[in-house]
Amino acid sequence: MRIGVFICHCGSNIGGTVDCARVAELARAFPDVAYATDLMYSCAEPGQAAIEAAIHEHKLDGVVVASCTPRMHEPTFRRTVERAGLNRYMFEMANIREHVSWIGKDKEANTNKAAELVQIAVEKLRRDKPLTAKSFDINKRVLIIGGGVAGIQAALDCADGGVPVVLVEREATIGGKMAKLDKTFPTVDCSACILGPKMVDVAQHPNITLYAYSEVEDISGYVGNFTVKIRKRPTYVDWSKCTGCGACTEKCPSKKTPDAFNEFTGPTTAINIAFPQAIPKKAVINAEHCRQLVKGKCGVCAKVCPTGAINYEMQEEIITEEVGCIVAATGYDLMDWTVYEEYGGGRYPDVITSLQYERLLSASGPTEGHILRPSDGKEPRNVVFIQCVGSRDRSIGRPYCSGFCCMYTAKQAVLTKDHIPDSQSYVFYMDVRAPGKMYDEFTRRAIEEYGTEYIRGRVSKIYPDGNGRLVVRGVDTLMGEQVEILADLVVLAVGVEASKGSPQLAEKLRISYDSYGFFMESHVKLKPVETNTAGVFLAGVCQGVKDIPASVSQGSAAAAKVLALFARDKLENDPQIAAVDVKRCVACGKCIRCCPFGAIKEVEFRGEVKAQVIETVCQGCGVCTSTCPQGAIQLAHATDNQILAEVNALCQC
Amino acid sequence: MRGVQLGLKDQVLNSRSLWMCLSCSTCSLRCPNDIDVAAVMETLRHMARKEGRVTVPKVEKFWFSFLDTVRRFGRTYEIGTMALYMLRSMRVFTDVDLAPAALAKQKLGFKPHVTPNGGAEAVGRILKRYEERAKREGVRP
Amino acid sequence: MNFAYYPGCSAAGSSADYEMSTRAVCRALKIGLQEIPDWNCCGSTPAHAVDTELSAALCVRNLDLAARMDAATVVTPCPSCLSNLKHAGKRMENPAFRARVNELLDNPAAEKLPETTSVMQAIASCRTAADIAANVCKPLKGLKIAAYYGCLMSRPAGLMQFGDPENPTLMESLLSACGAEMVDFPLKTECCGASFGIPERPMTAVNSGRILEVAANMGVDAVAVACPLCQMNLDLRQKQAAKAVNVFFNMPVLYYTQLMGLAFGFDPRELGLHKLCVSADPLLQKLDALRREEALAEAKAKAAEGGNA
Amino acid sequence: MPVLNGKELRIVGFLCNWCSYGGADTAGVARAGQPTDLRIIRVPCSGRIDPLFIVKALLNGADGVLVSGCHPRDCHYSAGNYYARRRLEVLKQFLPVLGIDDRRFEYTWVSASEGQRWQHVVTTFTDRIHKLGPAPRLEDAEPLLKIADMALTSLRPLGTGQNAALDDLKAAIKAKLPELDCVIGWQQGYDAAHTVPLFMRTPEDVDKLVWGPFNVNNPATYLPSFKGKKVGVVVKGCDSRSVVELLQENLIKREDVTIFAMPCQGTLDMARVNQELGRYSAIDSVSYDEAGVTIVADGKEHRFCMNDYAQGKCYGCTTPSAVLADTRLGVPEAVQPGAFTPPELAMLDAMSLEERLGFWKGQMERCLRCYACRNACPMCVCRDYCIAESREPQWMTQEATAKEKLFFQTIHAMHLAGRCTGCGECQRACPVGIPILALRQQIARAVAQLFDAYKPGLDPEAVPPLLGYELEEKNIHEREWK
Repeated sequence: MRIGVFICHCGSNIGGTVDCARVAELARAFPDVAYATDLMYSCAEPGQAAIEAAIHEHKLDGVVVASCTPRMHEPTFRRTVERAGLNRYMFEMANIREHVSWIGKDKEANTNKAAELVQIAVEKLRRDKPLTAKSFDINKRVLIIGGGVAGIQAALDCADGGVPVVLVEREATIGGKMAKLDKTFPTVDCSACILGPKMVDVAQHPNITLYAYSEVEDISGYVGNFTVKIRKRPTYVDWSKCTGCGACTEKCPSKKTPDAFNEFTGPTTAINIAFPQAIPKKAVINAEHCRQLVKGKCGVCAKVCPTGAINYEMQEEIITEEVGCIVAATGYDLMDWTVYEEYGGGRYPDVITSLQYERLLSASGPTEGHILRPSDGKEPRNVVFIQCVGSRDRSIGRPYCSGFCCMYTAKQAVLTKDHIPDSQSYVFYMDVRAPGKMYDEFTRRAIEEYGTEYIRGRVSKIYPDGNGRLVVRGVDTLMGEQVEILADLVVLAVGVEASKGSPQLAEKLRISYDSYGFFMESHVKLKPVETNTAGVFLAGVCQGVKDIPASVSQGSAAAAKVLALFARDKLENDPQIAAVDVKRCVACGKCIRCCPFGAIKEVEFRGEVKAQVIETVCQGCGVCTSTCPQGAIQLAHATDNQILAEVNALCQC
Repeated sequence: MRGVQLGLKDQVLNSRSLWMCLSCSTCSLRCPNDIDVAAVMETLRHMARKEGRVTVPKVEKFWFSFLDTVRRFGRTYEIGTMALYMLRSMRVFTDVDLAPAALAKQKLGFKPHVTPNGGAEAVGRILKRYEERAKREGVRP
Repeated sequence: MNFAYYPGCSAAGSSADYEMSTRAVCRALKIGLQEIPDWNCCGSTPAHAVDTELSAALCVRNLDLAARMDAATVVTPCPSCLSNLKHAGKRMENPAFRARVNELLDNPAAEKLPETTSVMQAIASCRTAADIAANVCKPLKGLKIAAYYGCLMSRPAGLMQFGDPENPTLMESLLSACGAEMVDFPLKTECCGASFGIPERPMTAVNSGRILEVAANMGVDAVAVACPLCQMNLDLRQKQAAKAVNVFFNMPVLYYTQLMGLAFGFDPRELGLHKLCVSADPLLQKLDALRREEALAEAKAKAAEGGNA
Repeated sequence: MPVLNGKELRIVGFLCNWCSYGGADTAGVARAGQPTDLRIIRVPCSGRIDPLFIVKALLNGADGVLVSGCHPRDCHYSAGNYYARRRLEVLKQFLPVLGIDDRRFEYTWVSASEGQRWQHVVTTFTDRIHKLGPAPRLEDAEPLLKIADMALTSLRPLGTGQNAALDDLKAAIKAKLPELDCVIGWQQGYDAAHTVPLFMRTPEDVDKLVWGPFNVNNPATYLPSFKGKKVGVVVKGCDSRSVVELLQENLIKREDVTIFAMPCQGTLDMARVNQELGRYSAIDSVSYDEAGVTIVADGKEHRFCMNDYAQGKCYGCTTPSAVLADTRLGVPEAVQPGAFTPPELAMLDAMSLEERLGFWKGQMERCLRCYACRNACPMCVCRDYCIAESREPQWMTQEATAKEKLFFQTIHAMHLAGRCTGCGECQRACPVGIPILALRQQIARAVAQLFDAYKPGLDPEAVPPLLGYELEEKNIHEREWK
């Protein structure tokens, strides 16, 4: 075997604390190494050209590159090696940057460690075998989870690209949090006006199948061939017949149903349509509050409904869809701010969240756009906005900034002045974050034109003064004094966390998530919409806090990834999968029992029972290889011998 | 806190707010970065007192009056504390308006309560050792 | 069930009524209080303001005595003593600190110092609401009470373990077990101005004034307190507080143990009610009036029942 | 190239590619300084790490081994780390019996975003290994040959089982014989004090059947080779557990096997009996009584009381009568299970780590590498493809060093994790009498502690613990990195 070893300087990143020339020199002495040199930038154009030239010149049949993490450039170098005519799996990498040069300054120890890492890479390469990928056909359909603005954008782009879309939305209507907003910053144009048309496009697009009021139950399979079980929750209304006329909502006797869409700012009826521009504009019955379903006697809506769409015996259905890849766009929820006992812990009716205030501002909200105090229904005169409630607060485990609260608070302050000209708004802030286009100018307008008083300081306590108003005690750090404001209404800019149920969904998607429930992208800077699981993409706040423009662009980005994936007819599978050595297998069945993907089955082979790997299902985890007592099943590119070679190289004392 | 961050030692140790602090630790409870502000204030007070920089002397005088009665009787003797405080701070009229009501309700007993079987002396020794150690370490008690 | 009892200096002087009512309530609930014979002052704010080791030395002497009485827990009514004793106990776990403190003491402190807890927590720990209700013979039904804990009782949260530092509810549960109607008092943990009544009176007056003002606005009959210093600032200094926020108050400020004592049927004098500056007599008259009405209503109901039985 | 300058020790790391390797990258990107000792081997998943890799490293000069995978529930392959958690915890509890300090091996979970946590893990683990210093090598260990005599206290009175219903058994076998290819039992061997396996095909064979303390062989060992044929087997309590274990791993079919069970009162430890008999030309007579056996060899009388000369496993036996049987003879005698440490294991527990290393050095030097222990083991089904003698994969070399032989014993023990019923055949078959059962007993103890007192061979439906997992392990908790 003739192996080429290339030690990369990576400029000074490696060269700074590792003597690359020395490592190359030591490498020449390793068995089967025919050529060893060091390069300034092996991943750059000249570097790769040098490797290809060396392969031809020295007739190499295996390459080891010692540079950065294989997680970043292994694919790059595999293509280089392939261009030079070698099998792309006759290649190994030694990580001498993140694991060596960047974590210590002791040049002698680093050089010695780098040499050893190169040695174990060479030992593994000497036992590598060429592998060829097999191709399998893909199911060119995409599942999009979450019908918020990011999901809608991704769905429209994919559908326009000719890919059939399955859009699953947990609530009764798509639109997500944006549909609940009255106006959007920085242009203060009406949220429903800019979102409505897109929602209608989704409803009318031939390529999009919409499952509203449904959740993803289970996902199995792998990129190109996902099988998804969707649970359609019972709406008790036959949507094929319902025309959305709303007759039932007027007549429904159960008027006290908590209205989740309006963030519980007002009651609604048990059967209702979330808001006028809802898509699908169909009625849904809230099972816990419908007298017919709870006590078994009422049936008013069934009598009133012109098309007889009401069906109390409706059961939930499980629908199975076959898709090729998945986009998660599940958005966010406001964190539970009642942990702040000092702000009343939810006991004071006039202390509300920003989303609730949006519903009060919205013409389709419970108060038809009039700002009224939840306690006594009067118009407030002093409105106090408090920023960073549950953001940038380590003491309750929410150290991150939620990104868009400063902007929507400025907008809400402007709208408050519009709705109630003689009102006075105060904003308690720590630092105003207005990074986008026309963002900071917008906050300046809120202060200068609309007279909003921005007070830099945290609010220490809110308490009722006994006769209906709220005393907000804080500090003005710029003045260095305590501040007390008698407020009629307090709006909290509540921090953001991933929407409820995100961790469970992440486990179904087999992607990792952080401690706040946000999904983990493949690379925070370079691959924000991809995940470590092939075929699963992200869009919107489910990946991290961001405002509407960023969510929309991520929707399009995810759609671009989907279209790129489906550009090819066939997908190549990863050849690093397990294979059974028929003669060694005694059919004890241990591998079949422990394979997480059920990718091994029993077959008849010359009258004897043997195990066999289903190539398209095997993901290459290797659990079977470490379970089989007689080593009959070996994971390609990570066989027992290859790993043992590395262990022996390190531990031969 | 900003002063401490910037290391403005003199400005911090000479500030009045050190002595106006009620040490009720509401600040530590509400700090979003989990800083024990109350402990910082307490330490600053100790540093200021040990370097003799007491910007509001009457507060310290009250403390010493309180501790003197504890040293003498093992337990506080309210009348004694008030008397010593008035002597030290020359603010003879403090709470005089409350005296009649307090006496009528037997809130202020004339007889000091002495810790029995040698307790008072033990407390006295504690405070004496504290002062000796403070002098040994060249620090104002 | 009995505890080592640390009364605190004010027990003999300014908060004698707190002492009398605490003992009465514990007697009624059969909770044994074994007073530490030669307990000494915990040093309160002045000691720990002067030096933490001095404050710890004073407190550890008491804990050491309690340890010698092999008491598992020391109980004290006053939050200031409670806070100092707990801090001392916690800091003594650090060997370097223990050595410095032992230098000040006659003899080194015992290895295992007993735990400290407040009387209120002790009652709650060994008696259920049912036990308390069982002892009630004159329910406080009809009385609107605001529970005021003061700032030291529940802070720092980790050490004091007194439930939610912002919104403790222990006094509410005890007094509602006695029939009182407890108001959700927002300023229950605001500081009353503590010992600054003497050196810096305006500060205490403003703080206490604000607390009394909100309580008055909520139309409560009395404020229940658990700390001698808060009681003094709210009751003895009520006129000064009134002047500071220029609102007239006539708000009785009782210890929660006095209210429980009343519910258990003790004579007001036994509970030291006569020692209050703002007299509690209107409160007592309202209570008797309520009870009389109730008795009347019951009699009428029985009569009506008797009529058609 | 074992170039290790003086400052470093040999620390080998096995990191899962998706999470922990990414976590090490994140630490590198953040320039989080770490000691340089660790060499990282990348594996696709922590589930891919065979515990034997770790033993191979520790026996061949590694001073410390660190394994890291994805946090439970985060695994890219959804369940790889659950299997790893069970296997690595069993390994960690097993190492001390070999004389390897279990603090030299640690496994943990680090996600790709936890750069700081990885820096803390590496620094803490490297400090710990430096405090422990270089690992003692098996080669330079002082062989310790003195074997303390094993304390033998039995959970139940042992006897010779002479009043067992042997004739009824013979009648039952003869009744079933026509429909069976053969029935396996014991017959007298070359003299009255030894038995050999008996394969009964004709009624005359059945008459040769014997029952008593000399029935030491485990007839279940032969069942896999009878696959496809109808076969009967006479079982003692421990043999029946081997049969159940074979059923559990579908190495035999339940309908092919007919089980005859008799209550057993204990079997003799033939190694110690022969040692006692010493050199003799012929056995004159063997007489049984309630408490033991009296053997007259060359005129010299030797008394073997069961309570002193039984096999180690019999003292702790809690299943004297078969766990599973078709025809059951005699009255099964109940045994109340008490806390019991098998004598071989108790002997090793009493030793310090250095003594154990020396002990195994001494024992392994006596090992002939004849593999009798493997061939006697009913659970060893790999037969010709055992990885001890293969080049694909090549776990061991054919050198006759103590290290390689001890490594084979670890392979056998780890392969038996959660499967070994403690029948003791491996130790009985060992020609030089090495107490290798202790290694299997240590694994069985660890499995029992970790998986709700799981004992192999009691329930054919049970899932062997190392082939399953729980999302939340009751007895395996993540160790804090202080």
